Amino acid sequence: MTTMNSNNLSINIPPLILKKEYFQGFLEAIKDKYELYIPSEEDGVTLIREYSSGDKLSENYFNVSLPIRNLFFPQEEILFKFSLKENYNLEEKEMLSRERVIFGVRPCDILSLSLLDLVFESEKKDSYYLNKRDKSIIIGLGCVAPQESCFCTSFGVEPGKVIGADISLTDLGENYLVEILSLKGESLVNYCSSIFSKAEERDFLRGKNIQSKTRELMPSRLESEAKPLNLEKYFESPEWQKLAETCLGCGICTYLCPTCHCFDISDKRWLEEGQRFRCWDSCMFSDFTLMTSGHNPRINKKERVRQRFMHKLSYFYNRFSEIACVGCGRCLKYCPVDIDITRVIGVFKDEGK
Amino acid sequence: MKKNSLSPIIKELLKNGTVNYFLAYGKGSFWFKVRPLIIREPVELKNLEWNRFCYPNLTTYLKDSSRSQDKIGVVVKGCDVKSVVELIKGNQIDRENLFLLQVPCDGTVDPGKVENLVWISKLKVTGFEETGNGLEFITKEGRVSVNKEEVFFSKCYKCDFAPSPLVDRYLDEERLEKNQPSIDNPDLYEELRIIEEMNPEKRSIYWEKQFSRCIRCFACRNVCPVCYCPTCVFDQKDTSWISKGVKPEENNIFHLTRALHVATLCTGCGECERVCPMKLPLMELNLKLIKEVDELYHYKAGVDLQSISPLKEYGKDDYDEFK
Amino acid sequence: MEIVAFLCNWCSYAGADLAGTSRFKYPANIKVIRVPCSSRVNPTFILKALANGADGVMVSGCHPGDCHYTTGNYFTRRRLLLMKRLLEFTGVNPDRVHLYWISASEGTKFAEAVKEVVEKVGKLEKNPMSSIEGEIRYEKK
Amino acid sequence: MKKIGVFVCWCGLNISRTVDIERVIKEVSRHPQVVVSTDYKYLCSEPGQNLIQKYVEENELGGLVVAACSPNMHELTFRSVAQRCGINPYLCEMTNIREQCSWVHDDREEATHKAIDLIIMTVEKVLRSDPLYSSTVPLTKKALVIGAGISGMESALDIANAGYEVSLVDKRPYIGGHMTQLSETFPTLDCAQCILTPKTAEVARHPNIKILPYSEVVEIKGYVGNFEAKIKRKATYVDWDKCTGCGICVEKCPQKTYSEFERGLKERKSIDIPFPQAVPFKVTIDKESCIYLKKNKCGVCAKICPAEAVDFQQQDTIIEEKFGAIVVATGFELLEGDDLAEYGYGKYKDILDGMQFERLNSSSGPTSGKILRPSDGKEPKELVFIQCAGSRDREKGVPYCSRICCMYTAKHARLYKQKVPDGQAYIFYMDIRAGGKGYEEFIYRSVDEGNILYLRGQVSKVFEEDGKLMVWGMDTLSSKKIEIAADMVVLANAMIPSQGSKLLASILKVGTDEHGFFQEAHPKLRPIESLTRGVFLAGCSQSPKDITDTVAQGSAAASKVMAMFSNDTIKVEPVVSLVKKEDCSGCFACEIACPYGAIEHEEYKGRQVAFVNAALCQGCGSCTVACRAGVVDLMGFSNKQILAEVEALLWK
Amino acid sequence: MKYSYFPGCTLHEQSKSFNQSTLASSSALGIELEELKDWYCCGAVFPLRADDIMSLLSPVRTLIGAKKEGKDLVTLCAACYQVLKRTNYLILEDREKREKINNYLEEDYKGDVKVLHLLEVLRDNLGWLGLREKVSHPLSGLKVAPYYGCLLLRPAKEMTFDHPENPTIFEDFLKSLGCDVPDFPYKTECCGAYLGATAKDVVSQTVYNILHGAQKRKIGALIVSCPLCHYNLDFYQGELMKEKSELTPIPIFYFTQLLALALGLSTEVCHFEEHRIDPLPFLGVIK
Repeated sequence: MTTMNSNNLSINIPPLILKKEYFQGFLEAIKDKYELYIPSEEDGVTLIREYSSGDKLSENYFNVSLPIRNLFFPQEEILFKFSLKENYNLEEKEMLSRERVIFGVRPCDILSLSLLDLVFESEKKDSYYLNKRDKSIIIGLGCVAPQESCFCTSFGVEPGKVIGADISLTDLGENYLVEILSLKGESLVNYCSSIFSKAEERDFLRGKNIQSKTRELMPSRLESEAKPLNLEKYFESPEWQKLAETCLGCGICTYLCPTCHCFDISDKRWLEEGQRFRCWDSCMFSDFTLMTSGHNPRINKKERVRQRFMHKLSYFYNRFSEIACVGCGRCLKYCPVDIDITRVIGVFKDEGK
Repeated sequence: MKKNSLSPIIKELLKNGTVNYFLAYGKGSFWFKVRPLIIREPVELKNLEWNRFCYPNLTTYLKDSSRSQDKIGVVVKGCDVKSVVELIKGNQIDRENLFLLQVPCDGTVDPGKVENLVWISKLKVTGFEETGNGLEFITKEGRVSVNKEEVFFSKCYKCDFAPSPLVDRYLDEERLEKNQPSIDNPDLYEELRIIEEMNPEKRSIYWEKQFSRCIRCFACRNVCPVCYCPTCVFDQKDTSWISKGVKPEENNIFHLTRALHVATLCTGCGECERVCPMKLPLMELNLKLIKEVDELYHYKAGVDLQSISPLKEYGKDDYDEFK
Repeated sequence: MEIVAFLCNWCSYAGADLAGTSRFKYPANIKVIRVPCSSRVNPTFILKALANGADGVMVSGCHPGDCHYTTGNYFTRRRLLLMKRLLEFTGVNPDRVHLYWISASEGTKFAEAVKEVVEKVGKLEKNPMSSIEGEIRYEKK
Repeated sequence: MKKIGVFVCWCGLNISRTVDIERVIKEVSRHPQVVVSTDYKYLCSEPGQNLIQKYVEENELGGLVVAACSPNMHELTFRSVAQRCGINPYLCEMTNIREQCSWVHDDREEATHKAIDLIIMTVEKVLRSDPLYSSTVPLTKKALVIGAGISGMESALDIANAGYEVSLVDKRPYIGGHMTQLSETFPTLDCAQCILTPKTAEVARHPNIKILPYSEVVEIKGYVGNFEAKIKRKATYVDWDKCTGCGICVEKCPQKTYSEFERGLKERKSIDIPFPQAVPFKVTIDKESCIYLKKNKCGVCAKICPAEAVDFQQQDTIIEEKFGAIVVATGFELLEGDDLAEYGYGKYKDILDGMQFERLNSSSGPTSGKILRPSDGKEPKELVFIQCAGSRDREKGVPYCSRICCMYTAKHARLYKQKVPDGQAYIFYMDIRAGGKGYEEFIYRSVDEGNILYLRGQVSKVFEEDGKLMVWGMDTLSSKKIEIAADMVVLANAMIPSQGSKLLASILKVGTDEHGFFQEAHPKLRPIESLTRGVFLAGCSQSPKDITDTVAQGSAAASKVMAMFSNDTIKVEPVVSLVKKEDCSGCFACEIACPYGAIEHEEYKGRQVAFVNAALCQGCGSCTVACRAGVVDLMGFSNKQILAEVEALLWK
Repeated sequence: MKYSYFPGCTLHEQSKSFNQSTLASSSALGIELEELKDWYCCGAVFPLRADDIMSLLSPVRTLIGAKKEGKDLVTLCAACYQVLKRTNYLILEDREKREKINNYLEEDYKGDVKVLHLLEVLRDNLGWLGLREKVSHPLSGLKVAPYYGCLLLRPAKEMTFDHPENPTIFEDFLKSLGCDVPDFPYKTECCGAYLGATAKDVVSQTVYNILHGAQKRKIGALIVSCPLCHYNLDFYQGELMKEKSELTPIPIFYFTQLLALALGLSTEVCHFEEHRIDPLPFLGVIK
């Protein structure tokens, strides 16, 4: 898969060690040069928030409640301002100029970015998204404690091992093992090289060991690799009704999904000034497909639930040869009525393409 | 345990056509979750579940059921019955098409609290067992036992269960009186005090923070048994009650309006707060209004079918602080 | 400072007119929205106004018992009382929202009420979401 | 989107003095939907209206905003202009930049900004206005008159003479009201009975009038043009069709009881005809005192009645009828009780109220017209009249002036002097209010010829001492404390609404003022109408007045009814609530909030949903807030209109 | 029934009779009157000047004292009763004054003490029937009339004690003691009040009217609740006796004195020696 920073060519910095005692200093140092985001806890909710001096990295977090996609594809985003005065001029929204560092991204979420890249890069390039991607340095942090709800391994993710980020961190307990995965990563490390020390051979091995250990801790929600499913022929299956009848039609599964990317566009206008913005939308909402005529092709929960799974497991694959799921498990953990994507995959699993 | 005594009853009711289908709890994907189960065929009873984690309020599925002529059976806890009362008052259910089967409940467990006690993902909990006055979580590293009062939903401490004439059938009558956690005269509005005592500035900061987290997934609304409007104001396309853009200040329009809309209907089942993925303390809003309504108009929702919501009535010599 | 006023058509709006015909002066911050009865005022209108940056909201209806529609303002009284309690609870200063009973003959009372509201709201720090003042909104010529 | 035309009025200098109109029209023109933004000196003038018409035609405007005076002033004017231009009147809104802007602000800058804001708000509103069309409903050309006093009878006669049917209800067993109790009337001193009886007779025999004595209205449903009334006929225990009014039963009846008609100055029989000229001339049994009805003994009347009219089994009956209009003429009562304690009213026999004194004077009264003390039957030589007994009293009693006391007290004194020439009459008064044709003259004649002693001041206390009534008072002109040992005292008790009018008001869903008098729609311009369409007010039910005004108002009310009946249908305002039934949850919160019972149920897709009866709806909008989902909305003040106004004002 | 009790200066000095007969009879009725620990002069007259804050401080202090003891406050002296009750009313109704006053005080007072007259306690808590039952020596045959004076009743809005023009509480009281109670129109007339100090002739006139009115109605005695009324009617009666031969002595009682007698308590508590017009001949009827 292609990612913005897949230029892994010739990185000649060996693995490093970041002592946890220096960790805060490390964050401070980054903050001086970059916009910095870290997972922090507030009112019992762990989210990636902009770092301000003294903020602590959320302890014992397994992953952030909201996927990081909203750093690249925010829930509400102004696209441009316009004016209806004689010369109808558009005022482009200015792009990020300053680089930013996003710390502590889990492997599953990193994978989700590569899926979003497919959407926002292919055919029409989405400058808003790409600009943010381009300006972001991602520091991945391997999992040590997978959740009940995790099943990323089914999508080829090594929960302990960071792939596709710019820098990989592995928690060795008293310190982190730091591996540089891209030039961007390299530049960041060079910027504050003094904080790191060289990793000994045994640190490195221990790191590798922990990375692979994590896999063993994984629950086996899906015994094997998730295969793309040929659901089309099951379009009329009664299973959908069964699945949907307890669905509340809320947006949790879609808004918490790292790979969902549907949005709506609308305008605000005052006198002759105005602006156009886009914001997340959810296929689980009844008005998602409501047309001006009043017609609504997906009038019932059944159609909506079916659409969501079909899209993730089938339609998306047809377009990008990828399943639009990374096994982060948010949807099944947070679904108020326990609608479980792994169950769906289970139901239709024999229908491989 | 109880689920065994539950299924024959449901089976019977399905067989003799008392109900067309039954709303109950089924095995969930996790040990700390149950899944709402709609039983049409006796075979589906195999998934039937009844345990400490049957916190969901199934009556939310009764919203608008008056449109269908189905006869519906529901497994209810004491607190769920209150929602039924409000749904009947709101003409959302035909009493005749309803069969309430009440299961004795002396408290449900809040997985969130469990999570805080034993950091689940660390010592992989595989399941749990009831012990005398507590729960034991079975983990790879051994058993962790907790006192159940520590992990109950706060609403359970305040449980004011009283047998209701609406209930058609009680599962083991004699356990009725044991139907409450052993906490006498609990402080109903405990949670409020902390906030009420803050100074206004702190309070507004507190709420700004909370509201700013809202992602407008509308789970709080959709799960609420008394949010039974076919089309919510906030789903109306032609009227701009709130803009689609997610701004904190507009979030607070949504949440405050919602609190006012369920005022005098909210029975405090706590589902809105339970399902919120961003952990907004929504019950604090509802509870505040429950308190005010109680103090100003001496009214509590869900108690009986007769009394009328004070917002639908008026009093000529109401308390009046306005000039 | 922007203050939105919802006036019931029969008492308070007429009262405001009377204030006008009697030339009682009051601050210009108040912008009136005419409604048939105070019971037409949906609490969400008020939330909307505050969220969109109104520094204060004033609602006024007939005196309880004198409602043109006999009972409307009794409902208003309950609805707005609960709402004020809720607002206060969420840290909104209760002085941002005011409910008055002003009859068609109380022009003076209306003028006084407006002054009072403006004064009270003036004491609060500006509504964080408050809009830009008029002079900036309309470029001077 | 509609094209909007904004028209700003100078109102001469009234607006232009403080509002920079040129600036306003420039700013407003920035609104993309505003295609016309212009001004004129007097828009309400003929040329002003033509100007609007011209612009509408040239620019095919879809909506109008007229920034001028208060809509209460000219909304109608400009909406009819809109109509003339072929624009639905409800797509024309006014912005009030006079009463609520230029007249109340001094700072030109501020006033101008405000004007701009207000206009933009209105523009945004009109952009979301829908054309509304007033509908019509059929009406029942039959009137219900409640209260058969002089005003009620007058209304009934006028309406009946115009050829419409009238039902005339009175709670008493006879018609004529208080006037039947009066002796002579001021200022002409002609005999009340003589001028009244022809009327009562005419009413009784009028083919279009159905009189319902001894009856009460217990329920009113429906709305203007189509009221559905339930009227209770109280049991008289006598079959009036048989009763000939021979009066034998009255003679024979052994049970005496309090006589309301004589105000306790004389007892009456349990079965009785209140007075000789009573219409209808039938007997009624008072069930409170009748021995048979209480103890099941006696029953003499039944035995001796030649017509066998007495029927103890008789029950109250309910008549249900439809009416198009209602006239309320429920009259007045006199203030009694503790509020008059200092006058010893009700404590000493020889202290009478005005109405009792009328009975004393009446030739058919208890003393057949002689002035005698109830206590010992002696002729009072010293007689003190006290005006404003309870009236114009801010502490207790009532704060208002009862309007007729000055006149009838003077009349009383005159009558007294005629009958007891050697007697002395004193009148304590606060002021003399004799506003009326020939009234002032009447007073002066009383003072001059009648040598009646007028004392300006109030009485502090009346009490019995040595067989006399000691009246302590003050003469504020000579500022002397006055002590009169009187033989009789007559109070001019305050007039209050007749008992039960509060209840009736709630049945009719019309308002009452703080004193319980029925509330007129506008104190000056609509004194005859109540705030509920189709319900009109006459006589003392609305405020204290004398016979002249009462009769006048009775006729006025009648003419309103006739005006209504002259059409075959009634126009219904389109500013009413509307239900989006597909979104209605059927919780019917709206139903309870509606003060007019306008919310009805209808079946929609297998469930009950709300439906607004446009004829009943008065457009208050209370239901729109009761409805959480905003499914009930008020036309002309819709949610989206109001929200748009709010947003317009606060746009960042 | 426990109450705080504010006797006021007169009851401590001049009118022991009032004080002791009260204490004795109320304890006999099971009404516990606990004298306030620290009480101040009530101020004697309720200040009518708008800006007079100072004279209100001492009654308010007393009320604060009562507040601390947390019981309703009972008084007898019509003057004390009026001042305390009106002060309370003012504090309750007049926000501005309240703040002003509180500025001068150590602690804030919100007007939440209930000020009662013993008669109200008898009426509302014991009830006339209750009283009647407790009467062991009914005063039947005694023709006694009440004399209310002005302080108890006016201004009615603030005092809410009884109907200002047509009060009956004293009559009910007397009836339950067994007296026969004739109509007495002079019962609310002015006794002359403080004019006794400056214009004796006025007082003797008013007092004469009252007594003469009573005599005409064959009234044997009057009861009062106001030491000043008592003084005027009793002392000036003595004076009047000297020149007005037509007057027959009409003893003036504090209502609690008759109460004490009716309850069969010893006459000591009544301190008849304080009276100028000797009540014994009148009482002889029952002795």
